[in-house]
Amino acid sequence: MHGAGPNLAFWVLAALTLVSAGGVMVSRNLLHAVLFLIVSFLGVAGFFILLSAPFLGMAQIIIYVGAIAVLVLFAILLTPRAGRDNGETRWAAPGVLLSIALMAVLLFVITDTKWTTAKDAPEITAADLGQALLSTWVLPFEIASVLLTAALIGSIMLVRSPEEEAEDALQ
Amino acid sequence: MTVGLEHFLVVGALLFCLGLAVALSKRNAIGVLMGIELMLNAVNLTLLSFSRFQDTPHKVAGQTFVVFVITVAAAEAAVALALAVSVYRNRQTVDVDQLNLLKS
Amino acid sequence: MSLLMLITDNWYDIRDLGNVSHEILYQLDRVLPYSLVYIIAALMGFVASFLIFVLPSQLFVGVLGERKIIGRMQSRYGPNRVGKFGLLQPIADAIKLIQKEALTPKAADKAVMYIAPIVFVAPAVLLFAVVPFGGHSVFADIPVSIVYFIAISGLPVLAAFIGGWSHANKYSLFGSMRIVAMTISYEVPLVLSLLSVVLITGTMRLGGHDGIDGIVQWQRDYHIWLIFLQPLAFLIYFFCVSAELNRTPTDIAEAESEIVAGYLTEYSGMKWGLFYGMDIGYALAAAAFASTVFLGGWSMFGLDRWIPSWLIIIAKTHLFYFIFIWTRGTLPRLRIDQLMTFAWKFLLPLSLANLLVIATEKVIWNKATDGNFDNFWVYIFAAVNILLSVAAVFIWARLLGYRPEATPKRPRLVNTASGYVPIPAPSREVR
Amino acid sequence: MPTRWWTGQEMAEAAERLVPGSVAKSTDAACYLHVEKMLEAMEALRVDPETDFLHLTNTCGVDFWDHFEVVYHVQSFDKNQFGTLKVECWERDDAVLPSVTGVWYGAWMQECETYDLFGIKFEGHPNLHRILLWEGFPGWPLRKDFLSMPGGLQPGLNEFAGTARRDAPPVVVVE
Amino acid sequence: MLHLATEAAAHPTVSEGVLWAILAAPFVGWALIVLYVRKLPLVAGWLAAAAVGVACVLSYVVLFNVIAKGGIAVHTHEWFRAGDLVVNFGVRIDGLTAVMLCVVTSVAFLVQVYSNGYMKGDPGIGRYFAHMCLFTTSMIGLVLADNLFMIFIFWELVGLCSYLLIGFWFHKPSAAAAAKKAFIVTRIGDLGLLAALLLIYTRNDGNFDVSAIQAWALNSGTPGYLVTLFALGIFAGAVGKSAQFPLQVWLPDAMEGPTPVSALIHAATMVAAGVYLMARFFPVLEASPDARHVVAWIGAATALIGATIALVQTDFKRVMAYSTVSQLGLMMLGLGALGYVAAIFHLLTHAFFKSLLFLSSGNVNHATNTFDMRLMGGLRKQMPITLVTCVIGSLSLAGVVPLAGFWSKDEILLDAWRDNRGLWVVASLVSAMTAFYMFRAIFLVFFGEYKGGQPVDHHDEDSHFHGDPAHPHEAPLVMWLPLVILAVPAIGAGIFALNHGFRNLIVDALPLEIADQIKSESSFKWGVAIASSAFAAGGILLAWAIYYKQWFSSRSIRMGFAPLTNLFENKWFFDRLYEDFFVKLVLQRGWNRLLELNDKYVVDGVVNGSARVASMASDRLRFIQSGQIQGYGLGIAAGVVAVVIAVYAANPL
Amino acid sequence: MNALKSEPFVLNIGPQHPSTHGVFRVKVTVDGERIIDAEMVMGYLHRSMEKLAEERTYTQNIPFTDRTDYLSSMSNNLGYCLAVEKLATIEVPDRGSAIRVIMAEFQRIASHCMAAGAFTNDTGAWQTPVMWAFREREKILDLFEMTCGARLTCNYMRIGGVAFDLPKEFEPHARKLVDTLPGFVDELEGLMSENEIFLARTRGVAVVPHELAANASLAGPMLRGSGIAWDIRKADPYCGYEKYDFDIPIGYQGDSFDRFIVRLEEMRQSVKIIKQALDGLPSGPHSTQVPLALRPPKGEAYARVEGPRGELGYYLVSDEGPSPYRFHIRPPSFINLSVLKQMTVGHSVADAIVALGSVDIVVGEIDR
Repeated sequence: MHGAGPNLAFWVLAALTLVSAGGVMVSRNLLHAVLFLIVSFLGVAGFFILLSAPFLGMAQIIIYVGAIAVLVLFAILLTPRAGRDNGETRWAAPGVLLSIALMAVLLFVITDTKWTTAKDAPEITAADLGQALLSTWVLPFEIASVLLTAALIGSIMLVRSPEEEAEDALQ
Repeated sequence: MTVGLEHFLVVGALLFCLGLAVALSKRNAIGVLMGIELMLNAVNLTLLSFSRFQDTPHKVAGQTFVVFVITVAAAEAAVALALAVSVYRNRQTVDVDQLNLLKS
Repeated sequence: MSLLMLITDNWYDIRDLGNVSHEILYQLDRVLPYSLVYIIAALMGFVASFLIFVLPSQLFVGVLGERKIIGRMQSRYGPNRVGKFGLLQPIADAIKLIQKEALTPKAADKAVMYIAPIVFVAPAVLLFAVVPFGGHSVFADIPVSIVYFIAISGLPVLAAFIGGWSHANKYSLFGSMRIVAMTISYEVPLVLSLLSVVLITGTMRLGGHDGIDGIVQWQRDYHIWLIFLQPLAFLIYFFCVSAELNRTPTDIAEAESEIVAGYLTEYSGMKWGLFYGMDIGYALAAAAFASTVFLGGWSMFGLDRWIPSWLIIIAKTHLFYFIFIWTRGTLPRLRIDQLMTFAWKFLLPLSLANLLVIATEKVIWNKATDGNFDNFWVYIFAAVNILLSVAAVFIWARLLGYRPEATPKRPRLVNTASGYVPIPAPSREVR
Repeated sequence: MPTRWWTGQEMAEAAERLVPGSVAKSTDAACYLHVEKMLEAMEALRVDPETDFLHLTNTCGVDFWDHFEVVYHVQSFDKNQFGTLKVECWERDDAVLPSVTGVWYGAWMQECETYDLFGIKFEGHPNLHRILLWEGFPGWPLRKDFLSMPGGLQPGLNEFAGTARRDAPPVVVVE
Repeated sequence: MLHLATEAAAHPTVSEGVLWAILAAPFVGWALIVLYVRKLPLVAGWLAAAAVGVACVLSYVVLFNVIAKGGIAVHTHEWFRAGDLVVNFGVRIDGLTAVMLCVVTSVAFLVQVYSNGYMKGDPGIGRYFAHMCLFTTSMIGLVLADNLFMIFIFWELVGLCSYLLIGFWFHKPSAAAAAKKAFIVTRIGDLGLLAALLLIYTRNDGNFDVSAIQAWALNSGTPGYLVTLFALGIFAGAVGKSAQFPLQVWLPDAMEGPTPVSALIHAATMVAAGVYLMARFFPVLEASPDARHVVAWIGAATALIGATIALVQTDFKRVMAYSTVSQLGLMMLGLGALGYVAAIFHLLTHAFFKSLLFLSSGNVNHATNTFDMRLMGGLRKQMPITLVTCVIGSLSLAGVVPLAGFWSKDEILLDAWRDNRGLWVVASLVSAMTAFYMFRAIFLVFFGEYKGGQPVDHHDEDSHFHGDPAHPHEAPLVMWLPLVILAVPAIGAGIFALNHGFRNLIVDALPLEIADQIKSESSFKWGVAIASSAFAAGGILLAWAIYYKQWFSSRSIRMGFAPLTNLFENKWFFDRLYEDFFVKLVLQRGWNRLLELNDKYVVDGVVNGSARVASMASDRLRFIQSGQIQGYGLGIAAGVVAVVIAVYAANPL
Repeated sequence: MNALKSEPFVLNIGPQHPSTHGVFRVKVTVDGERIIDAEMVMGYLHRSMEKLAEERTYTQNIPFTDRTDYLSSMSNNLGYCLAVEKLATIEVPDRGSAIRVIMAEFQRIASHCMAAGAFTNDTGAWQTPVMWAFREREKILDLFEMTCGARLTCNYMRIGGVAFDLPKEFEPHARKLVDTLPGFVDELEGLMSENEIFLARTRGVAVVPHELAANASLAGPMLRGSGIAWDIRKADPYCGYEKYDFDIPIGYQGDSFDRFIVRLEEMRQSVKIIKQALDGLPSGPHSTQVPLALRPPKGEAYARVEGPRGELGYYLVSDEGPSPYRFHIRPPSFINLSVLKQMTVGHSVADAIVALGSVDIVVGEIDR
């Protein structure tokens, strides 16, 4: 990764991503947490572009920001009386401590390992990706699509209100 | 200082641990879900970093995995949020502290 | 003749602004470090596209032109007081908005309410980065421009949503819910219609020039605009994009006659102004995108050899924007369930069918020409597609219960006051 | 063919034919019904094919100092005829009449208005409330004695809406 | 070196397009019905009939081609390739396939026609025909498939359609429960099939082609235990689908579906799919004597259980259902006794006369609004056509001399005689019982006094019975015409046994070695034939004596054999066993119950203190099992950290 | 919006809402987007005209009638004058009646322009139809100004006739206008009735079946939209309406669209009447002399005209005094509102707006 531009981009993105992920942790208002989450997603998308995967970056924005974040917002709206509280549970302290421990371990592993790295970024276009998905990885691809369908149907069935179920039963 | 694989891995690790902390500590089920999404993102980042920096014959594999992870994340989010909404319908709360029917 | 001498692809050749910027950057590169030039290039592209295209169009087409044209449609003059022909009206508007007090409701989530306009504006600016104004003058010539466009144009919804949510107003909440529900629904056929474009052209780059594949370049190569090759995709794109942009007849999110102003109800002053201005910005971006993808972009059947390409695309964009103005001036608004039905029952099946047809054609094309694509088949496909589109729209509408002949449009006339007059059999269908 | 305007006597005849004993008296202008039998008679007048008064055109109250009259103008589309029914109410302090919303739904808002301005309560009305004035408005403005309010005040001048006693007795007649 | 039949010079010349068209016709019908004409009952019904009719006609084209040319033809294409897994998509046409195709499509066509009358007025009729079309598609696909993978896919599709059709009146709790039961029970068998599939995937280089599997099984290099495992695996699938012991419990309950469904699926086609599958992989069975014996004896058990339960049923349709179970058992018995031809032949004849019988029961129901034989009687005057066809079907099923059932059953008995006398005894007993219970049903339904049927319950919204059960009447033309048509093969299908044409036709589907061996066997033996006829006649006479002449009171016989009748009436307690033992006891209460018993009898008397220890331990366990995900997550994460640290501590880099 | 089913909550449409045509409030309870209850709150504009009128002479009361339904002041004047004339048995000269007819019909066209325009605006057509409708309405108001000096609250009719005779330039202008008006109606019809979106928004929305329409005392286009052929001008002619040839337009099922097209067609019929009235305009006095302090004999009178919104009735009781003893207006838009709940419940919020627009209310008349 050469040049000042990418380096600068990395540090900016890292700061953006991590700070907003921290924001998710500390913000008490659930809505604010979602906004931080979105910024964090955008930062990760920037990382993807930086890692020469622009298509995936765009997909990240479309799916995470355009779909998942909106879904989360919807879910918050649909659960009004549960409050917008994003407070901590009694597991908070051990959870955070454990996260720190895991972080330490991971950082140790990362720095301890001698990574062999290639200098040149592989040139992967969206066409290559599509080719791979539909030839080598076709079975996982199909399974993923089946999974999506199942999730779709499952979610619809889950959120049906009793009246709608009654209506369906009548038909 | 040139940014290399380690830097990306560190960011990924930090993001993962933040996500883990969120997932373990938040009371609101939707908050927990957000933590899980963060963790998934961190994993994606790590996968892509390896794909970008490691010298392997299967260059596309990393990106393919990311595609699958994104797909699964979308499915997971949809189902989880549907669950949260239907739990809310039944119990008027999504507080995971109170969702312990398993407990006798 | 001396004018023709200018056409040399040198820096002073105004047909392509890319020549100028390329020259400037080349000269700068000699004296400045690379990374600085990198940043300067980015800024330059941004400033240029903003100054040449976005801002003037926004002010004089979006604000002034729209009001004037709609005024004329409504048999009145439109703004004509500030400056000659009211030309300074947008500036007066802006000054008024800046001076106005920006009210914040007590119950509002203030931080979110302040952030929302900013979040709304940023993507609008980003969208123009990938619009090609000429063979070489693209600010960011990334290979997945179409996906970029789709991704970025999904962001303002979030801004509208949180903006509407933040000020704890029921009308705003209604607007927010409506805009999100509608955008999610219309994103699907929109992406599918663009997918068929990608399928037939085989590239996700918007621009391209001689030697680089791109959608505009494809249209130049085959001497046809994609609107003729894929009329159905164009129609679907138009409907979906006007739904996403909240333009009449689908402006249910700010439906002023129903929910006052939807998610904008509590915004005032420049915060409202940002939303208003950037609504126009999005519409312009969508128009530019449509011109690029479906109307040949900066190409004009060879005329782009003589006319500056950026003028061509600006003209096309404004022409397309005129359609937005036109619909806004004439059409009533649909209801949200009708819009949802339209998206899921009408546009989605049609866009899937379109995708299927295009895929079939691509296969036929591949087999028939053995990889050496030629124009003949493209024209055949264009003819077939136009016929098929008309037939598909018509048949599908009939299947969904569209019966214009079964709906009387004039009342019955009777000559005596005689109480209830039963409807003569056969009783008409009540939709 | 213009509308046939029924005189009170014709109306009384029809009402008496349909519901014997329902008519109190009749004048040229109108037919007066007994309060107890008014609903029955009205329903009969509405459904009878001869009278067919299915449209309650107008309802209003009139204050005659000692009693109220509630006027019902009814008409028939098919027969093209028009008649007037009246009911008298002699209780000023506690003016109560049965509501005709069960017979003609159209009386819904007009009875509210009559209640609002005259203080005549209509029993059986689904949602009798003050429709033009605010709840708690002191007095019933269209009564002829409206100005002689408690204290001899003209309401709304030195004691305005917000401070008006909500459950004060609505009117005291000074005669 | 093995010679496969495909290498022989002769092979069917019918074009591939015709085969795909057979598969596509009902599928197109399904799509059209689902998409467009769901709300138009008449159009949907005749569209379905037409779609299946097209497939039927084409099937006969294929059959005649195969008869003319003989041999095997395989048309295969690569479907997808994932890594080193290659899955093909193709059709295989040979004698067995052609015969099965004709059976499936003919019966399906007639049933579709019949359904147009039977289902008239049902609100879900569009859905019904769509499901029927889809079912026919999947059955045809199952028959045509040239590899195990495709077979598996269509197998599951068949199961799905069966589920949908049994649960067609899903608002009836019993129908919903029956559908679920059928689905779950057959799934248990399908696990075996899946195991067989995986076995082939790992042991035969992922080659799922039928020919390849047959060759693999016949190859002397293949370990015998693998072949046995494979055979048992596919037999497990067949046990599920063909309702063999011990999974036979779902089939009678499946009678909750509409009667034409029972006729098509649970008599003629789907349940026969198991037999078909075993026949398809007959070489495997041949290669593994152990598996073969298992198949034969399980078939015998099934036949016996089915027949005995059928003796005491009072529900006309359930008599048929248990009869089907028993006949399927007979077919399996035949296969296990190496009676390949006999089993397929019996499948063919059984398909015709059993669907005939089911449709007759539908007619009876149409007239009386019930299936309960105790409420019927004397219908012979009102329903002559149904009576005649029903008697023909019963005679055929009972194996009376010139009719089709005689010839096919006789071949099975012959094979059983050759293989194992025990099997022969069971089979003969079953055939006698068959004759008895069928004629018991006939006499109860059509003779004696009419007992009024089931009064129509007008408050029941599900009921759409039109006529008056007090005055039964003959069914309309669309409903009796299929019966008459079906009666023809039920009488005359035995003609195939008279020469070797049929035998050669379906034996040609096998690899050459086995084919030659089977062809050389004789198919008729006077002694066995006379014995079986005698058994049948005995059964019929007994039924005549008890239920027509009433020389003996059925009640006294019932009393006399009280333990047996009790056993039979409770279906050998299989349902009770599964419900109470497996589901309630083992799955729901088993573990707790075990602990409790343990506590009560072992621990309690010995050491009281250990009980306290246990309760304290359970308190601790309860703390861990708090039901909170985050607690679990914490545990998992802590475990990960611990493992990583441990690994690093153990081998530092 | 079924997916968004949430707790019901109350939404105020009005009193400061763009679509309530005045200060008027509908409290709707919505479940998601579906309305489950609607309650009307009115009275923000109440001026107690009925009480005030008891203190003023009969002639002094005419300006009040302008201000009830300010969009159709001519019709209101006419109704009131007819009532007084009936009470006091005053004859009106033929010319006066003809002028009254011309004015009332022009007023009807102007009012329907407003109604149709505002209704289309409620369906979301962004101002254009309103502006088009206003263009023609302005021309009619010009005629009024020419005749009596006022545009909106005309105060033109008098007891016994009209205030002034028509000016000379009135007739050519009126004829010119009458010739262009049908074309304008066609234009509006082409813009709206032929528009699929408009049809989709209004067809089947806010249906009032004819039984309900009759039972709920509806009048005017609301009644005719439900298929009931009832028009006071035909049923009980006044001012010589029996001399003119015109038709009653009636709708089919009583939905918003039916009411809209009935109004459009009524504009055409009004043009027809005006043409005939202009052609046969008699000469002679325009008014009967009536004493300023009119004291009608003791008694009561109910007179009614077909106003633009329906049957506009005046009920007067006289005690031989100089001012009416009881002065009651039968306000058509007030009574037409009584079915608003039936029209809106079960529909979405957007449909409620359409329903409200199709009633064509004037709040000045509702509150009086």
